[in-house]
Amino acid sequence: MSTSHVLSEPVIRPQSKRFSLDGLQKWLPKLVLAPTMLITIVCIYGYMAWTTLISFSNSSFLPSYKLVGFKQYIKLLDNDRWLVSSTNLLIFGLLFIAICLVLGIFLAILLDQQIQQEGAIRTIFLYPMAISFIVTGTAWKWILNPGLGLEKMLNDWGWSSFQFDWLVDPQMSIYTLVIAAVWQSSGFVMALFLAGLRGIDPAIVKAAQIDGASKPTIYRRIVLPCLRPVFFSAIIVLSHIAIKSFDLVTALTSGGPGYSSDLPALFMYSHAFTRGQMGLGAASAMMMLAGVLAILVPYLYSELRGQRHD
Amino acid sequence: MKKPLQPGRWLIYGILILFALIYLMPLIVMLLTSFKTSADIRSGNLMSLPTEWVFDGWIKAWGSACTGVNCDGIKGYFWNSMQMVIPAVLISTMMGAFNGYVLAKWRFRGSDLFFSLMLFGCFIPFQVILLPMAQSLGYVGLANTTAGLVTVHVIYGVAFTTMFFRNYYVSIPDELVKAAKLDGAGFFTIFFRILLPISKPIFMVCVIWQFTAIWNDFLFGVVYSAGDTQPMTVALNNLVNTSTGVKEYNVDMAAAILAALPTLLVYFFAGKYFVRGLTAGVVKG
Amino acid sequence: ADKGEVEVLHWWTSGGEAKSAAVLKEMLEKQGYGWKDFAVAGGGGESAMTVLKTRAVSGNPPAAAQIKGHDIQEWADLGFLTTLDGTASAEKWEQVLPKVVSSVMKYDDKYVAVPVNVHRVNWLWANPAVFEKAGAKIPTTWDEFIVAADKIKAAGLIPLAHGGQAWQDATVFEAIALETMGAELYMKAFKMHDPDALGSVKMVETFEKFRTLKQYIDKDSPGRDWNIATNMVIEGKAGMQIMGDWAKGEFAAAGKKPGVDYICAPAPGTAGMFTFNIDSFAFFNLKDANDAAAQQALAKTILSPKFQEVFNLNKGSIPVRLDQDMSAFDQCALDSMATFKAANTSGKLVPSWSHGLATTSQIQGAIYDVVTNYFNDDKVSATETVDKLVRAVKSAM
Amino acid sequence: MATLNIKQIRKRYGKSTQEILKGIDISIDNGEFLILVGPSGCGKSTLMNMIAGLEEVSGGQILIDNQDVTHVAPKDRDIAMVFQSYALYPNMTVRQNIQFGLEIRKMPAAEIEAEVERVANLLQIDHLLDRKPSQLSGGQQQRVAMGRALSRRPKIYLFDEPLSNLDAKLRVEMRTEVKKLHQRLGTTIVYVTHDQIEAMTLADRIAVMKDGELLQLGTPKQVYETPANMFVAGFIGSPSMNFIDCLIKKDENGLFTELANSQQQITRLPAPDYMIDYLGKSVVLGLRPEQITTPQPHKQTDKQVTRGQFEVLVTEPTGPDVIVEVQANDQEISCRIDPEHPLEIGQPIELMFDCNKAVYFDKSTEQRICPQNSTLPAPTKASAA
Amino acid sequence: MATLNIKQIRKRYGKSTQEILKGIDISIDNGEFLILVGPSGCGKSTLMNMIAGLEEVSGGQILIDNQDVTHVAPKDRDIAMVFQSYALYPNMTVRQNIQFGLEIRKMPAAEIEAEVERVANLLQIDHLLDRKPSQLSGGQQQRVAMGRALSRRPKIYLFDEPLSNLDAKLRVEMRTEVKKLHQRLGTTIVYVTHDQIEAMTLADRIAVMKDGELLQLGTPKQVYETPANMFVAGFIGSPSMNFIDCLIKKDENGLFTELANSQQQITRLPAPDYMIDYLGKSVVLGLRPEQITTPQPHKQTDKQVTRGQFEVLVTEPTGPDVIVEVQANDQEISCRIDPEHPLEIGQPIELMFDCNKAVYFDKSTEQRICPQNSTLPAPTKASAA
Ligand SMILES: Nc1ncnc2c1ncn2[C@@H]1O[C@H](COP(=O)(O)OP(=O)(O)OP(=O)(O)O)[C@@H](O)[C@H]1O
Ligand SMILES: Nc1ncnc2c1ncn2[C@@H]1O[C@H](COP(=O)(O)OP(=O)(O)OP(=O)(O)O)[C@@H](O)[C@H]1O
Ligand SMILES: [Mg+2]
Ligand SMILES: [Mg+2]
Repeated sequence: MSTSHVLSEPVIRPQSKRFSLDGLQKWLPKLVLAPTMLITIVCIYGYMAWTTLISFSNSSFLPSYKLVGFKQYIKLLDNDRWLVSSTNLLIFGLLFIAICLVLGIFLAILLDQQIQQEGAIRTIFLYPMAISFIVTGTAWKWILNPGLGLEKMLNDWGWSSFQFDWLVDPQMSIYTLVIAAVWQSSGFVMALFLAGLRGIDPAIVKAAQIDGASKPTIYRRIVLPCLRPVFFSAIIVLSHIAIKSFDLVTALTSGGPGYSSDLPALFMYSHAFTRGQMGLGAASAMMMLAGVLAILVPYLYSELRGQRHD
Repeated sequence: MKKPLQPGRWLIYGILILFALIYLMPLIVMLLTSFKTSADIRSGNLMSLPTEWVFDGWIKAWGSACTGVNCDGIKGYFWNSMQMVIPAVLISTMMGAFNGYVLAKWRFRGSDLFFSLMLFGCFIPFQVILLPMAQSLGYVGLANTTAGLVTVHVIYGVAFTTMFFRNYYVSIPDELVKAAKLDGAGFFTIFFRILLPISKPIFMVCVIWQFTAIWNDFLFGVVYSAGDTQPMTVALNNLVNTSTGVKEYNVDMAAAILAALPTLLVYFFAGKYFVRGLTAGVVKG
Repeated sequence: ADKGEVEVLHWWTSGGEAKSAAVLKEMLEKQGYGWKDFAVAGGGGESAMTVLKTRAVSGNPPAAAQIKGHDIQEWADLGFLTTLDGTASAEKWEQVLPKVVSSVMKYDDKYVAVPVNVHRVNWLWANPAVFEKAGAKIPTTWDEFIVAADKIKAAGLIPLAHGGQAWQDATVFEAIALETMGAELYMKAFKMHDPDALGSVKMVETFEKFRTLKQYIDKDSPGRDWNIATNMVIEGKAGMQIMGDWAKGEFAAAGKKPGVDYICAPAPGTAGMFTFNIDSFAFFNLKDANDAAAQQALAKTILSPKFQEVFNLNKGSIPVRLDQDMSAFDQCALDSMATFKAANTSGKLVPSWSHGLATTSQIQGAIYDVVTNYFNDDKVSATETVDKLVRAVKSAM
Repeated sequence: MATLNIKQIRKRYGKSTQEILKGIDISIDNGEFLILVGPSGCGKSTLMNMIAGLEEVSGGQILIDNQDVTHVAPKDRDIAMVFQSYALYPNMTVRQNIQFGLEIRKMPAAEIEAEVERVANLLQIDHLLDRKPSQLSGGQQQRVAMGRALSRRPKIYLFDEPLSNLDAKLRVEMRTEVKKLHQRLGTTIVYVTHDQIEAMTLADRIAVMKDGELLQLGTPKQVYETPANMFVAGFIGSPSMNFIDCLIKKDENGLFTELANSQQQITRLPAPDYMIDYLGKSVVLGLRPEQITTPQPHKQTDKQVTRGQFEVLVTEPTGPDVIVEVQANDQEISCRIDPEHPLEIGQPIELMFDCNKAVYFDKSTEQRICPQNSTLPAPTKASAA
Repeated sequence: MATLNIKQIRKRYGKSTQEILKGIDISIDNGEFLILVGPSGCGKSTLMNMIAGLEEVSGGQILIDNQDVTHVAPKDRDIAMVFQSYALYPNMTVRQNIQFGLEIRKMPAAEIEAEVERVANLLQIDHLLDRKPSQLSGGQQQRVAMGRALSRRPKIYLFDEPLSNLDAKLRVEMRTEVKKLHQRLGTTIVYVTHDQIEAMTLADRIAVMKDGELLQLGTPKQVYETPANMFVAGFIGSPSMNFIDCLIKKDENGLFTELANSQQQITRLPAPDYMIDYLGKSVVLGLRPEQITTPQPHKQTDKQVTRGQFEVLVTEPTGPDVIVEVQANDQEISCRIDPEHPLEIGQPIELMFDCNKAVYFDKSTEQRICPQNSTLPAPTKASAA
């Protein structure tokens, strides 16, 4: 081995240069995060502040800055449709997130069993995401419509007692949204979990097998708990989808029958933009955010704390 | 020696196929409809086969359907969408990857707080930011340009991509980063040489998410794009969402499937990166 | 084109409409102006309005945008609109446009918008074959309507094709309201928002009649698009539909002939009355002088008889020009034109609130909510609903 | 407690053509303690994994209690295993890691608690029970891995280098615990280790593997004293056995070989009579370092003991002893010297060779040359490689 | 090559109040080979990580070449490290793993290739260069981890139990390679090991840690022969030193202590004169197993050597020796016996005690009792704990 090797000589860097390099290295992570920080501060929190301002104004057709205190909020709470849409969100959100998670995990686990044609099946599960609801909404409307779709088809095939008229039943219409939303999003949850499953160290699974755990137990007790960060991602994504469900409602029920399947996003949009009640729309957006805050913050807190201990 | 196929495997395949069929149902309806004539659609059952298979819907959707005064179908919008989607997906994914990397492996005081703030921020309804964003874009001169649209997609996509990557990276052992640090690798080298190569699955998840979200986005597309750079979805919407006038469902369905093709391709090709167990056997314990 | 360019925001995107727009473009280009198309379809222009607002806020509004009814006043009020008075006087719009129409187009007595067409909303579309089968005749009054509907129902068919969407509910409700309340009270309630009129007995009656309709509608109607409903009439599954004259396009597309395969009649009890819906373009302040010139040219072209003819033939509506040559139009359109002119003088020409011609979008939306909720929720009574209506309108003002 | 029969087990990873295990045959009695040794990468862990059912078998059979379990799921084999890589459950605390297997087997909660306490005490990790694996040191993690296995009472224990990351003192303690456990429960144990002392003190039998083949299977004494071939001889024992090329000669006192020092002075080493067949031939003499020491007067009378002067090349003090390399027959030979003894590099030292346990190997086959009528059992398998 | 000064280094993980390192002071000379030993979990890896800059320092300073590097980024410290947990890059082949650090430091491609070849050869992993880490056995992975460090020429090498998963033979070879490397390059090395022989043969100095404190820092000989306290004495050396409670007595021949066997027959062990202060007091006598053997005639004349009969409790053959436990002063005492010697459990055996290297400890402080004018340097730090 040649001792004249470049590396064998201790590299003594000039103090000043070394210092500045160090400084840069130390700041790099923050530097990299800086654009996102800026974006977050301006384009999210800045606009959020703006929206807050608007929610206290009497803005109607376009923003105005004449403040009116809590008037818009009072109006909002007095609004039947808002009450309906916020309860709907609760029902829809819970069901949608729960079903998507269960189905997503279930399918991911099945797909993880060294399935032939995995690629094709995975694409089938995922494809609903790809197709814009602008159009699929029509297809779903047909399928769910008792006079056109599933009910008629099964009736035609001889199962005459089959009845499925949720779409036109104001009591049930919200659940059709759940069906369509699950259809659209569960594939992504599946993909998210599949990616997570693929990162699990097989040795751990082996250890559990040796411990005598059956496949379901291994998944329940070992693998899924290891996927905590994935759950975290999935829950955030799903609740985000739930809260912002707009295309879906517009396409499938437009909030109907009546406004029985209205959701806050639709409420907010139609008031802020279509109906020229920007103040009210802003107020509803703030209420939505407050709701999210109440649910999300404890979750975020526990999740981020929990991970620090791992 | 291959083990015999057990009944359990049959069950698994059975369930998978059943679900695949359920998932496929709307697509089947759409496909069948796209091959029907208008008259056929008006009269027939939605699950019934077309009395006569016609490709008019497809041809029209692709090349001659009107989406405004231009009656060239949706083909011209593909390129518009591509121009927007590709940079937006790449930039937001890369930013997300970097952010996730910092938030998972280079934590500093307040980084967790920032992450929470960012996540919370993405729950802001996009509708409320339309106007202030428009104003800001106008201010910086990006209003109604593709660059502006890309910017908007990046801004509102980056929270998610960051989350995906961060949550993926927290479960990758810190020892890898430590080893690379000692090997003399700096911030970027560690990222590009060590972490990125083992991020394929999450990268794909991210791309799937972003590509789909941006490709299918209508709201930002319609609001922030200029007239002749409108993305696909605006065209599709124009094709489909007429409130007055005659609806041609076969064209609509064909257009929708055509519009989804790039995304489907992404899914299919993304798929092979869902490889198994990349970190296995890296770190003892 | 160095002569200036207009960017036009509109939601004429499908079939015939798009072709009409193309004609407009062509006519403009022939004059040497450029046309930058900006089509945004959806929900009666909801998306287009959103786009328009953001464009305006970001400081580059289009040259012209398809804006309807009351919104024109709002935009003008905010100072976004430019005046077309020059063109108007040159083209003598005052003479050719009916007053009801031109008043909608003016802000502060200045033209800021140009009308394209006039839709009649209170039409009843009927399939004569169904009526024949059921032994019914085309109703002209509410009572006749009930009789006919009962007969069709007895014949095992759907009497009224309807799509359960808020605006369709409102369209039907509006027709009943006009029938029940008469033009004067209608105007008081829906244009002036007189609480007495809104809370009147007639209003209660309107709601009650509205509910009786439900029994003539099939249970699958919620969410149905209007044209699917129209198709039910075309195919003879249903007997009638109450819908604006744009429904004619569906009949035409199915190759049906007016008077033979289908019948257009005024909605029951509204003969001689005319609920109008006007499509129009408003014109925005532009910085570039060339573009502003192009803008004026566009305004002129829209009101040109040639475009009026082409466009309205496609759209099913009637031209706004009183001096229009109607020879190319079908019977329904001729009827419509005649009624329009007559109603204009008899005071039975009323703006359609359900299509945003009578009132602000806030109030329109508030009424939508009340109407559609009532129609879908059998538990609320008509009186309760009327109370709610009064409150909702008040809170939206 | 169970018997374990491994029959012609073969293994090939994935699509590669290379065989990792080339037909291993081992049968282990009820309650036997088998130690697997072999160079790194020879296939020990692979074999363990296959016994446990964690790797597909490419050929051969595995029988537990005479039942073919080749295709039985790991969970149904009733085996506990300590993984070389620990494979702790990262999401669980130490306590949960240990009790997981017990919960699965539906042990009552109170018993589980007691058992966890007991095991944690034994492994000296009781203060760590509520930590996550990532918060433990390497040796602590290894002990948790050990605890996970020890808390169970399976038919067979598999230990894959379970003590490699423990300090010497703890390792001795743990070794004793394993021995006690084995004595108390009599469970069949297969144990991989690289630690000579562990192998020698724990094993009922030792299996020596190399490149996927089994070279020798015998008691520690057999393997140590009568290795089947040069590989085993060199592999077992640390420092390694000295292999000295020499010629078998004969004089009136019988057979002998010669060692030349750097000055070409000759020391004669007596050779056993059964080497007569190799008279005049070159063989390899195997002498362990502890058989080459400073002269010990009480052994002087032994006929099998001789002395000679050799030049010191290297000295390596290990604490209790000094390993000294000297030059003999132009080779380096290690010997074990009392640290008290004065040593100087380059200087001669007087050495005593105890040939009682010297072994001889055929130079071409590398097999040990056995006494014709030896009472020692022949090695189970003689590799011709 | 560099000096390394560790000054009052403290470490606390996260928000926990428990100090893992409690003020460690070590200074290492240019080119010195320091071995860190200590019980599992005592903080060795933590200290290594802090030297490398991979863990935040909670208190104290680290100086390399007299430059404060406490807050310098790891990559600027020019250190190579072998991780206890390997930490191989999973996406890279073995070759890429090894050359990564060289590429980063912009070594020319040809040199890299040569270097990888060299290291791979040395570590006997040349046939594995194109495999991914997950396709390697435990020992092979460890060698790759080793290769990653050895391919570089840093100022300081840190090795954290680098050979723990290798077989004995390979370990000896690797040990030699490390020694050669050190001799050739003279790089400063800090090395953690649990292997006694490794510690004794490689180290210039050994640092013995316990619970985050440094108990003794000295040459292998110092640590082995004059341990600072009972902990060090018991920790270094395997089997462990025997600690025998006994009284210091005196007769005409000088000081002595007594060992009683199970029949209460007394054996006298001579004690050194400096123990006079403890006359009549109870002390702990430390005798290593290799100092208790079967009688060796050539030592009989030594005054410090005595003999006695003791009952055999347990025998443990380790190959070269048998470790025998006998009962003395109601304690179990290990001694190292020639495997030839006939042994029977329960029967007495005659033992020879060589008290030349016996050490004595104060019973309450557990510190070694030093000769007043000892020439041996005092231990760097005497823990009062
Ligand atoms: N991330 C952590 N959080 C809390 N405690 C930790 C963490 N890492 C290590 N420890 C604790 O710090 C102590 C020292 O750990 P360290 O890894 O330095 O031990 P070690 O001396 O290397 O032991 P071993 O020989 O077992 O590897 C241990 O008791 C361990 O439990
Ligand atoms: N997944 C794999 N794919 C291909 N080869 C593999 C794989 N796993 C192990 N091997 C190879 O199989 C051989 C045996 O590996 P094994 O882990 O059984 O060795 P080992 O005897 O346990 O070694 P060590 O003492 O180093 O742990 C090794 O040469 C290794 O490189
Ligand atoms: Mg192994
Ligand atoms: Mg350690």
